[in-house]
Amino acid sequence: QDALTLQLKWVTQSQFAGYYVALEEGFYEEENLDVTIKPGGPDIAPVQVLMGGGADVMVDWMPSALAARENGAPVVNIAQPFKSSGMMLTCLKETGIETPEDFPGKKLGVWFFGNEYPFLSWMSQLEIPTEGGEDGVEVLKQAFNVDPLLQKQADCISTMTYNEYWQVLDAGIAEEDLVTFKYEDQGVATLEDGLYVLEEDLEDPATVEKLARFVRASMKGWKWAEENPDAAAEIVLEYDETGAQTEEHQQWMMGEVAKLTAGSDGTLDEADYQRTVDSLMSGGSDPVITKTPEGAFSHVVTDQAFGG
Amino acid sequence: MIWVIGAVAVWLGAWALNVWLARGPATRARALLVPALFGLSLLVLWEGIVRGLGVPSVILPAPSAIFERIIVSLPILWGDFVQTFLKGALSGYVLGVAAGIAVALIADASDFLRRGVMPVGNFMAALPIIGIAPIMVMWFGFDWESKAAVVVVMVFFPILVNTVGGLAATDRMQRDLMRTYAAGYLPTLLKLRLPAAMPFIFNGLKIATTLALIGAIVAEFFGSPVRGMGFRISTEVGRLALDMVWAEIVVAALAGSAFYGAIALIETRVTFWHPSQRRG
Amino acid sequence: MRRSIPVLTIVALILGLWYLGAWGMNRQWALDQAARAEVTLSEAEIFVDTMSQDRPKLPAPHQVAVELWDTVAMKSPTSRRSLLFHGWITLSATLAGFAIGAVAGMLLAVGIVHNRAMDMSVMPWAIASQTIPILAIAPMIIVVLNSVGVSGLLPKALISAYLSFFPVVVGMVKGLRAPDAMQLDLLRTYNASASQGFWKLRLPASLPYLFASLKIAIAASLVGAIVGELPTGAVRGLGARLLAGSYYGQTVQIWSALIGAAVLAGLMVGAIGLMERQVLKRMGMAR
Amino acid sequence: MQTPVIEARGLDLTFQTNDGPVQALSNIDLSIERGEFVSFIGPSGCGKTTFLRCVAALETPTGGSLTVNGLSPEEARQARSYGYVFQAAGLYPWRTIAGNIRLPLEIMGFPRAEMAERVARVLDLVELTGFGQKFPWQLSGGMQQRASIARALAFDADILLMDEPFGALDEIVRDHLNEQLLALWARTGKTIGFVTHSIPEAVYLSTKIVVMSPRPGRIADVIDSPLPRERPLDIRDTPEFIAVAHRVREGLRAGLQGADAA
Amino acid sequence: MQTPVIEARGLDLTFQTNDGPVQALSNIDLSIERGEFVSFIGPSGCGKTTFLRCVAALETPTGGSLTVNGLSPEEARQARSYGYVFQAAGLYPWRTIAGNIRLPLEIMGFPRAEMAERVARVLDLVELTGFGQKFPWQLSGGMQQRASIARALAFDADILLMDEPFGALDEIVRDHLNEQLLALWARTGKTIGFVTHSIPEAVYLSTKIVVMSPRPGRIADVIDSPLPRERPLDIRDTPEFIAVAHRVREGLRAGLQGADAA
Ligand SMILES: Nc1ncnc2c1ncn2[C@@H]1O[C@H](COP(=O)(O)OP(=O)(O)OP(=O)(O)O)[C@@H](O)[C@H]1O
Ligand SMILES: Nc1ncnc2c1ncn2[C@@H]1O[C@H](COP(=O)(O)OP(=O)(O)OP(=O)(O)O)[C@@H](O)[C@H]1O
Ligand SMILES: Cc1ncc(C[n+]2csc(CCO)c2C)c(N)n1
Ligand SMILES: [Mg+2]
Ligand SMILES: [Mg+2]
Repeated sequence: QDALTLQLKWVTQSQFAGYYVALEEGFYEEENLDVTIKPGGPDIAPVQVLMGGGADVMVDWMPSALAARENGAPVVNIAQPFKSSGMMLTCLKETGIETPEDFPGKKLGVWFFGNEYPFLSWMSQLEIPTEGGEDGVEVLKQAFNVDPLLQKQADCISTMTYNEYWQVLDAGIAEEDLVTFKYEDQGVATLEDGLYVLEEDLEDPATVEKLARFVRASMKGWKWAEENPDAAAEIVLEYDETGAQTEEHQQWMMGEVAKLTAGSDGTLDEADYQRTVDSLMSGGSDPVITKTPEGAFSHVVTDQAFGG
Repeated sequence: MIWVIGAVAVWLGAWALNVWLARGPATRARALLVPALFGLSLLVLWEGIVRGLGVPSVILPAPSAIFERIIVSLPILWGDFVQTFLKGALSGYVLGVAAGIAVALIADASDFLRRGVMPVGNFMAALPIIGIAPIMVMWFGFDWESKAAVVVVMVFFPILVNTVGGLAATDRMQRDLMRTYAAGYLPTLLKLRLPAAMPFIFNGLKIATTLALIGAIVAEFFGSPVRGMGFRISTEVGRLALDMVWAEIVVAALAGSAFYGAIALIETRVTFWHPSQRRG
Repeated sequence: MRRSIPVLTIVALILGLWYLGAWGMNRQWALDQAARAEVTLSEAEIFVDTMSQDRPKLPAPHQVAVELWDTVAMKSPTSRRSLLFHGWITLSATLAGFAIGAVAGMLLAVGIVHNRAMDMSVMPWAIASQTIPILAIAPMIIVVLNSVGVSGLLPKALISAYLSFFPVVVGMVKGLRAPDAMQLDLLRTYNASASQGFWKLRLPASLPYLFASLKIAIAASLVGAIVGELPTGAVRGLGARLLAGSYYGQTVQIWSALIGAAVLAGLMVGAIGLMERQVLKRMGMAR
Repeated sequence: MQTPVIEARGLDLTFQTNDGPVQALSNIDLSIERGEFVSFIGPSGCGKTTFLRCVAALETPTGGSLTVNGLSPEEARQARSYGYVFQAAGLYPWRTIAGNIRLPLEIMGFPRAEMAERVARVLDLVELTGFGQKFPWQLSGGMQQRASIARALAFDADILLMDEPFGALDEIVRDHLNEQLLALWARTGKTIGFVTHSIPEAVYLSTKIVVMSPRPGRIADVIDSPLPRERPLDIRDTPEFIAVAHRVREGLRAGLQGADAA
Repeated sequence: MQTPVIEARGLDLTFQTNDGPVQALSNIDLSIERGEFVSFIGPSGCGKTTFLRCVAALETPTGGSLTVNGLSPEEARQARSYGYVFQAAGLYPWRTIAGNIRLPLEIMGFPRAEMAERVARVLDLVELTGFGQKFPWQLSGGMQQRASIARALAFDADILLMDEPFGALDEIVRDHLNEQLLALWARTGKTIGFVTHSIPEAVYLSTKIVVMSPRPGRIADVIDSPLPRERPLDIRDTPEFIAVAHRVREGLRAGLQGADAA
């Protein structure tokens, strides 16, 4: 069996159900792979782990992967299980926000650690300064949870459709009391969870072949998860070593995640890629990336995997 | 490889020079030169290893790259320093030290309170910063006040333990003397026990300086405005701008060392009589 | 029994303040929710609500107690939902780290006291090392250690050692320098070697300082182990519990992990205190 | 008749140590009247210090009764009736010599100007003028001992308890301080308890000499001095003086033999 | 002629203190031959301790020359030539009395059995048998001082330096220890430097008496004793003894007046 380590972007949860399903249901084994899944967390930069040799493949969002590439980390997208973006900005209705024009003067919670790029490029497209002031927004570095909204420390916070949004609802705030702005709807969506490897790995045909088997098994896992969301959530729960996740939440999350993976067979859609790059480069005075990326994705793995 | 060998050679040479320098008379210049030399040789070693082994900059940037980053980012670094050190760490330090000494005095005043407070104080010791930081952010908001609150909790225990230990560090005759004067609690405290406790208290104060800084920085990982050393560090790690991360670390190390040095200087003034200060 | 009365009194006092705090801090949420539901609550209803919210700003003590009971007593200690399981993971890293840190700290202190070159060059850097925010570089340390094949307990223990060695160095240096001039002169007249001076004078004289430092160090070591758990994937241990609680706004879970950590620290600090009393008693220094 | 200043009846004190109890005082009966100068003399370890400490309420007797000015020692301590000179100097290292002498004055709330005046006076008394600004470790052993005497003299306690105050001093300074102490005593009418190992010193200074014997500490002899209160230094050559000294020496011998026999 | 064991030529020592320099020793010239018993006597603060410390290489002279056994004091220290009894007992509080006495033996690597034997012997010598297992603070002041003497005697150094070892002891123990010390000296031929404030003690013990005068510490007189080496206690009543004692007293007086005049 070939050993392979996958570094996740975040903790064990249904966001990564496909991989856990593939592991649990033996899809990796069928491809003669011995896969280790390393959960991530708020302090783990998957790119660093990849560069340090701690993993072979990572799950990352494209904006941070492209920024890392510009910073000298030669990471390449080899597959894109997530077709659409689940990111949104959630506001309390009582703050009076109805459209993005209402943002100036408000406090917005944003995730940093490489996840701020979609927000920054959205704001620069809206031409709203993020340094505070009269017609700017005050940005808060939001930690892990939705407390700032519940405690009214922020007017809006970043949420994922499949995770934090559920937490807001679960806390007892009704959907009618909220206003949400999906990045997809605002036309600023960027590609989320994709699979990345180091450029040099693609030069070795044996490695490419191994990766192809991995992507094939992973996508099989994803499709299985889409079809059996409750069972997939159970599997995820089993792999959660913290013992802190709840069944209810994971099942809900699986349902939402399935909406995002739907429509992807794992192959990166170049149009989506282009849209992401354009969005990131259009950042006015302070774009996220300054040069058009070269060789930031490759189809060799998916081509081999799906016989393209 | 040549880089690595060269760097190791430079480092060993500097160490030998230091050994020689330290044998000479203890002048102020030497006291500054020796650590500087040691540090410089460490930097050379670092640069050599990074270059020699081709360590990618997203893992560990070279000192030269960090230095460049510091030069071009001075205004940002200064703003972060004000936010984290001056506002968060210092105010928390002052409050935490005051609280630690106050509780130590309370615990000391009666046996009943000491037995009750000390175990509770021991509890406080281990409230891990990762646990309290999110709570403090929830209670005191995103700005520096929540960082100061974290710092208060962090410095409290070292001060408490050392003050309580120090207040007990008088010898029998010294205490008996006070008893023959029928000195009340307060005079005994002010004229005997606090002075005798000073070497211990300064121990705590010194340990607390570095804790305060770490506390203020790490607390920013759990929610902050978009400035501050901790904010910058966590954000730039995510962006893989490791040179900026290290630039902030350099600022933190400089500020922390200066802070520690200032406390140590006050210590030599206050506890000049202690044997550890009397002999060089 | 007589000894526990003061502790119980103080604990009762704290619990009282805690309930008061829970009532004060959770009020706003109760009122907000009522306003959203367009009902008005009596003070009594508000009070009941503040004591039983799902995501309180400050959970009431009994909520934490129930959670502790559920996760400590009601789960098998090998279950991942048992706090004992996570506590044990953290404890083992803490003890390993404390052992490394304390030994390293003592060795460094000995070097600093006996070697002027070490004193002058290492001490300032030992101080500087502590101003590096460990949480920031912990992931890098873990990544680097992982890439050279070190994983499991050791990386966490190293981070915890990094935090715990410093208090030991500071306290021990002070203690090793505490003997007064006459005590040192006596040894000079015997032409005692440096090592004899260490074992027979400096070490015994330093013990009161050392023990004060060890108490701080073991607490720091626990914090270090918990910090170290985050970048190792935060899958097990009290740190992972804390973080998981944070992700999902489970304040009750955070607080029970916090209490768990505090109890652990209290026990360890208490154990060192016990050792201190034994040692000082045998040395005729206990009062 | 006035009540005794210090009155001990059947006083006992046993220390508990790691290898068994040590009886330091056994069945001590003693009355000291106001204005007396009482010397305690006896072999090393016989309990002189322990008795003084009991009087000053620094040690709690395990048996018998002890009153000071009709009060318990503890109450007398609270009333600041004692000046105590310890067997070792025990100066606070963080205070200068003047600062150490000022310590009891500060605690008892003397006015600032008077403090300075008193410090200067007692420094002069013990011949340490000019050393006020030095720290204890910069003084010789005898100078430290003198500083601690000055500290006890700085405030005017009714009862002075002095534990071998002149042990570390040379004959000349010692003669000088003996004279000074006698003058002070005559002038102020203080009651003084004084531990010494010097038989001539005990005879020269005291109105009453308590000879103690060791293991366990007992009183071997109490000698009321027949010497006049007015005592020039050369009184030490008179036959009365020599007779008293002889009796003290005999008492010490007898005490020792008794202990050995026991 | 053999070379002197201790030879000082024009020795000077000035301490730098927070309020100016203090000259502790000034122009000291002194030779001490092997096997001599030299007493130092002089008023408190005249530099006796300081001189002894210079000999033991605990203080570095600021001028003049000093040799010990023809070596520098530092070299002699490294050869473990000294036993030193400090003015204060200076026992380590964490060691029992026996443990304190064992300390130099441990450091010098004596075999275990011999250690126990030596400890028992010197404890007996200073009459502390039975107190070996006590901690220092459980002993009286005089007993602590005796323990520190025992500690210095436990190993056989060529040169014994004793700084007021008997200051805190009563006459009887003192007489006993004086005799013991003389016997030890006669038996071993050690060279002994001995600081005391007692003129009779100095005369009784010494072959040479150094009288010092204060501020700055100078030698006022050096008296070679005409007394025989064999000295029963009652030698103290002979006219020779009284004559020497008289000369010492005169030397002390003269030194003090000289200092006052200066
Ligand atoms: N470490 C020091 N720093 C400054 N001055 C000192 C120090 N040690 C001693 N002196 C001064 O040196 C002088 C001589 O001191 P020394 O201890 O030698 O006197 P001594 O003859 O032993 O007196 P005593 O009989 O009282 O012990 C004194 O004036 C003292 O104040
Ligand atoms: N704290 C203590 N614990 C135990 N034993 C003690 C303590 N203090 C004194 N002793 C013992 O009590 C006895 C009397 O001691 P004390 O100090 O009163 O003697 P002293 O007459 O003052 O002797 P010296 O003239 O040597 O000072 C001694 O045997 C001593 O060992
Ligand atoms: C400190 C912090 N940084 C980034 C994210 C964003 N993030 C990374 S993966 C993921 C999906 C999980 O819900 C999200 C939201 C966060 N939540 N907290
Ligand atoms: Mg005594
Ligand atoms: Mg002296």
